[in-house]
Amino acid sequence: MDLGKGSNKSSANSPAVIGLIAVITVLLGVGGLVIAQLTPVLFPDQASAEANQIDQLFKVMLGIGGSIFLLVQGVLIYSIIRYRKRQGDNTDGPTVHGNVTLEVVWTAIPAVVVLGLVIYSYQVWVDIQEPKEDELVVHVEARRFGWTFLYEDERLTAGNGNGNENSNATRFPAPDLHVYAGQPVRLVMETEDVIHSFWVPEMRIKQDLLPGRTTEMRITPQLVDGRASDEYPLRYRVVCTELCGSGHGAMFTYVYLHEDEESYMQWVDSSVESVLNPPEDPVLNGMRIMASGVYGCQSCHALQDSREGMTLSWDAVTGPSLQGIADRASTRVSGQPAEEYLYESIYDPGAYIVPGYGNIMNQYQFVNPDAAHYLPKPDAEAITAYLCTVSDEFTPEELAENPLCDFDNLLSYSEMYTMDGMN
Amino acid sequence: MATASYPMDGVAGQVKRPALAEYFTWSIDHKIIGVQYIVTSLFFFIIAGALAMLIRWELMTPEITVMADGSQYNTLFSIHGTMMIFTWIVPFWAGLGNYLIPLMLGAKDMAFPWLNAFAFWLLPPSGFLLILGFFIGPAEAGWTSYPPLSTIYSPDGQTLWALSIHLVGLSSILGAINFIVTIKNMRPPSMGWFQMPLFAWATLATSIIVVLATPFLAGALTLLLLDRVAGTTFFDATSGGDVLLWQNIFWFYSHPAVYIMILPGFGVLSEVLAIHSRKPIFGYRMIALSSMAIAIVGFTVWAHHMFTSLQPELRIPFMITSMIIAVPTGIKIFGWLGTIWGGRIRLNSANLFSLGFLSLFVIGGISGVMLAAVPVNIHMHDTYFVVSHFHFVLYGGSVFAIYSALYHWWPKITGRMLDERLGKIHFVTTYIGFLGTFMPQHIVGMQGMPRRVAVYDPQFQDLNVLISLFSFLLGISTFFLLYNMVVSTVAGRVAGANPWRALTLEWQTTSPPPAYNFAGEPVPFEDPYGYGTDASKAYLDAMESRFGPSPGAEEERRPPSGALPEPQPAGD
Amino acid sequence: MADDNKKPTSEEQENAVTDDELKQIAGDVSPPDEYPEGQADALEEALEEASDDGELTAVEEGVTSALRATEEAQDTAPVQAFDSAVSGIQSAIESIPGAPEEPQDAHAQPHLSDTTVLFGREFPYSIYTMVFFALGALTIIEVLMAELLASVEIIKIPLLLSIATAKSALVVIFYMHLNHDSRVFAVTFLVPVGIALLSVLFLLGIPAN
Amino acid sequence: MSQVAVEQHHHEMSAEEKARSIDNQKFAMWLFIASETVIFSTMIVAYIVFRIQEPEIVKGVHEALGLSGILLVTFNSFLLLTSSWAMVMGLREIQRGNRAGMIRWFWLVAGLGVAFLAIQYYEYVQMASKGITLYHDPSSEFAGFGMRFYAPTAFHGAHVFAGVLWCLLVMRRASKGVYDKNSVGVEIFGLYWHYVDIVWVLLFTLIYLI
Repeated sequence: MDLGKGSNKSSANSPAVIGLIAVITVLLGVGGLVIAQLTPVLFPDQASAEANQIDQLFKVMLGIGGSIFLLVQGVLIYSIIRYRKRQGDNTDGPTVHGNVTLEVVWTAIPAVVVLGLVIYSYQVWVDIQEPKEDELVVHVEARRFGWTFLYEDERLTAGNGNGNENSNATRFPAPDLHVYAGQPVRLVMETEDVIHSFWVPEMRIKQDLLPGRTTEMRITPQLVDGRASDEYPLRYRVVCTELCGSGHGAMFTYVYLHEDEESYMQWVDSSVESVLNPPEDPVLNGMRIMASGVYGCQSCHALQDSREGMTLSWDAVTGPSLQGIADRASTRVSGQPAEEYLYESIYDPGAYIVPGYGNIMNQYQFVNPDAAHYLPKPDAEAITAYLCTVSDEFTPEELAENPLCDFDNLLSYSEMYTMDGMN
Repeated sequence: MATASYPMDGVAGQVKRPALAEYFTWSIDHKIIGVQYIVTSLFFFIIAGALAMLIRWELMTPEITVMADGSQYNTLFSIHGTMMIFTWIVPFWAGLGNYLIPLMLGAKDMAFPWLNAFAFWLLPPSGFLLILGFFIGPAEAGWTSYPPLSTIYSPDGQTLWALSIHLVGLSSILGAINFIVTIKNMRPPSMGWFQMPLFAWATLATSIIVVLATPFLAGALTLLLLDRVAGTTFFDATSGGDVLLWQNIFWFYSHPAVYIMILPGFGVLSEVLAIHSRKPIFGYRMIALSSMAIAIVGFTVWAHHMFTSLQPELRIPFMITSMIIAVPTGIKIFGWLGTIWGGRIRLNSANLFSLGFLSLFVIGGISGVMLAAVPVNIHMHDTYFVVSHFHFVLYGGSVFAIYSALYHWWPKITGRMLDERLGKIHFVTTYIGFLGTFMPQHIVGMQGMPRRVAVYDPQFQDLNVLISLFSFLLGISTFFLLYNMVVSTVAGRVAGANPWRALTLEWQTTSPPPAYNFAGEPVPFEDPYGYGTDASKAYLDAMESRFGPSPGAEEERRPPSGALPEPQPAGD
Repeated sequence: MADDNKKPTSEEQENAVTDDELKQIAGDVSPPDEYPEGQADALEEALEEASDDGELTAVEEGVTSALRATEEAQDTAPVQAFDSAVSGIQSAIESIPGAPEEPQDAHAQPHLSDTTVLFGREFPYSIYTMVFFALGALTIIEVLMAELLASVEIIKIPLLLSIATAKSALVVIFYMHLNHDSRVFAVTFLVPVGIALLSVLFLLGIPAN
Repeated sequence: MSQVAVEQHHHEMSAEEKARSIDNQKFAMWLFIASETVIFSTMIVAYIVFRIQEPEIVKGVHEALGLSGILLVTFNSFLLLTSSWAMVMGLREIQRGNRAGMIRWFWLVAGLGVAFLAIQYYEYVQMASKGITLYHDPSSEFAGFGMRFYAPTAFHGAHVFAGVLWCLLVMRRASKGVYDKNSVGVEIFGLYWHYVDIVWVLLFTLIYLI
């Protein structure tokens, strides 16, 4: 490339030589283009408007980089083949010390290229960063090793039965992120413990969550090329990309990309509905609370369960699996009945540590609503009631006949564990 | 004062090495210390390499299968990274510099021999502390050790980790002060700044960075240790601290540290390519000055490691500086291409690794520019794309340069040649293993696999299995080198003073050099790369008549008809 | 680990060059002060010589012509400007002196003048004592200012910072002898101060939240 | 034509240049000082950030110290400044060949260093009694000040301590006549001592006055 520049200035060169250099230049350019066109196929879906821009920028850089790559490798391979030392040739090469013009050329051309890339990147960055109109605000809370998303909804007011009296009262929780095509989203993110980083590869956007700070990022989801209408909502992984401890790799959840507002609102409505009108049955209510992700149980525990229109599909590995927990609960600590074991495990996770796992679960406060980890007592009771029915050995009908826990007993136990500030 | 018992007479054709026991003593001879550094760092390289193999074994499945849990996996890559950086690449360059700089400058020793030994002996304890961490609850916060994970959430091994890095840091600073003083003050009067070998330039630039950047790490580690053991909260956001303070101070050091690891490699390349292509280095002054430019600009780019945590409006300035630093690097690469163009390229192991460096480093450089662009970075940050990028510059770059340096200067250090056939096998397996390991990592990174995970999306398993298989080849390839080194030390072909017919001063004495390096005052050939001139031929011939022919070079000078017998394999 | 490769015969050792002969050979070989002209020709010649058939490939011809063109372009203004800029840096570095010729003696008890001459008048105390008085006075002024201006931070802080800087400068210049010693020391001292200042300013610029 | 303008690189050194030429040990000491500057800067910046973010706490500390506290520290600063002066006077003596004179001055240097440390210790005790602790104590009204105060000052104190030991070593060697012909060994200790003094000049102003 550089060499071509110089030769054009020289009138002394034969047309054939100029032609050759032109051919090489064009070959390099075309080679770069080919590399740029082929490689981005390796990117995942473009599920956000930002993805288009970022991929385009990447493609441009890859094209330029590809040309440089071909130039360097070309010269290298050519030299190795052509100038390799022949057997018996003990002469030295020509004593050529350098060339100022070439120095200028290969300082200036990269500088100009780099400058161009800076300007282009800057434009893309400004575009991505720019606040959009009518952004949907979603609050993100991260903890080791999971995510909870909180959505604003005006139907929710303080004291509407979701139990939380604090600022989250007007928000409903979800373990997954739901967005729909064309609706810009602003994520307002906080972490409870260490640094995490929010990344959806298909949306190309990443932002760290820093202790003591609130960070923000913007996504504009879009329809994905080549996806049929019935494939929606598309499901992508949200992964943590900042090392956060033993469960870092397992710290992921999903983002659901709805095709349109209607489908998204259906999900919102059903979520709000379940917050406003929780099931009477404590078992089902416990399941609803867990499914909402509000306490982050899904972050560490695995559990597959579906009943009465609700499903839990968790596959985290950092904490002990909850699959069939009711069968084991009564035998974990000798002398402790199942319901007490389960309840105590929520109240004081360190009381009994399942072998092979660390003592990393949050210490929940049952009374003080201002506590960092507040879990109202009724919720704890409901969760315990639900967990008492999570059995592999018995069918729901059998459990109805012979429950594994005594629910009345549970209420009396729960009286024993109401002191706040127990540590 | 203890010095090595070298022969002073420097009789040709003989290899007189210091006794083995000297290497285990407090010696203040720079050549002993150089070898001590090199062997110690190789030892840690093997350990850290074994950890890498374990990492790749674990990653063949998307679940945790080999390790007990995620913590154990985190420990693996934390110690792998820390060891590779602080007890392998950095001290290796210190060792090579130690061995070569006084020789290249015609000096009898480093400026401060005692300090030199002290700096080395800080290294084994620090490596020992790192390993000790395994037994008392290891460090698992990665080599970057971001708080609060590394403070309130980490076991006691993290304290040992910090102490260990503190020691290495001190060792580097003392070593670097020594290098700067030696290079500035101990050249022969006739060797001006711009007649120094380029390796000396590279070491100078590296040392300046070490002196000015490593203290940032020392300061940050002091605060981290206080946080861990004294109950302070410099980095604890819940108690008035600031997590970004660590990231900033850490990268004040650790970005320049990238150049600490690669600049000596650039120096090696400038030596090896010129000597083995039998041509002067193309554009000496630009290659020398670009090292200094990199050292300076390298101080202004640190925050590109924080593109996803830094305030958005602060990211742009660092994008600009990070991209600008590609320019001096480009100058070097084009200069090297100019050097080999039209030369007599000897495809021996030393040169193969340098040419391999050139071809791989370009890829690392290009992906580096991509990562410097903020929008691309926020997709690629902390993914396998980044893992691939820095292995391309640190393995494809630094380690290839280290290999090249070993093949090139081994005859000088031990007096015996490394076996060429094994060397070529080593090169081919390393090159293929490397490409197979790290090329596909770009792809998994782009597609969505974050780094530092033992549990990953099962869709990436196929590629990860492929990567792991190639990485095992890469692991095995190292043994060709180790075997070669052992066999050569015992029974390699005798090298002679100057098997490569090189012009720089370290070759104008016996191999290995005698105590105090030169019998009498060395006479430098003042154009260190003046190959192809009559004067250089006369100088080399004169040197040959002084030290006797270099039998190690037989292969190089074999006439076409095959009049000489095949070169004798090692051991004969 | 005995090695029994051929030892040089006495004849060979007699034939070995002496230092003087070597100095003569190595004598005038410093690298060229400029890139000599006609390097493209030299390269072409060498390439022809090296190739099997004595001919250049098309690629080589192209490169060689390009090199010729670059040699022609060396007189143009931008190239000249670049070259003189680089040469400027180069001579700046070259001007850094090497080691003292006899390091032991160079510093044998330098008799630095320590009389104080201010405005053409000689003072009865040595410069060191004068500086000490100045340091004491500045410290007293500092404390006084800190107390008097306690509430006027906008004046107090810059004022105190400049006094502290002045005190440090006095120590560095007179007590640490930067006024007599090499400028290299001054650079060695000021560069890290600059780096530290820059990093401090940067960290101050980051909003806390 | 292009000029790789390399000046005649092995010319005779002028007298001026000889005076400015560089001694190995002195150069190494300056490089060490360069490193120290950067280490101190990390601790000082931690303090400055705190001073900017929590001016009230710092003001509270100053009030708690009171005028007597500030005067004590000022006196302590004087001790270090005086020791610097003694240091340079001692260096002058040995350069003039007066070994005994140098040792007399250096007794002053070491003594002032010890006095500085003693007063600093007394001050630490006072601080601790007011609830300014190294560890983070959320209940203290000065929460957060302690660690940012003790870290740089104690690090500096450690340097003074090392300096006192070095000073004693230099005196011992001087009494054996080591520096009679070449005083560089004394000079590099001087560089260290003055540098430690400079750091204190900055810390004093930043922490106690601003």
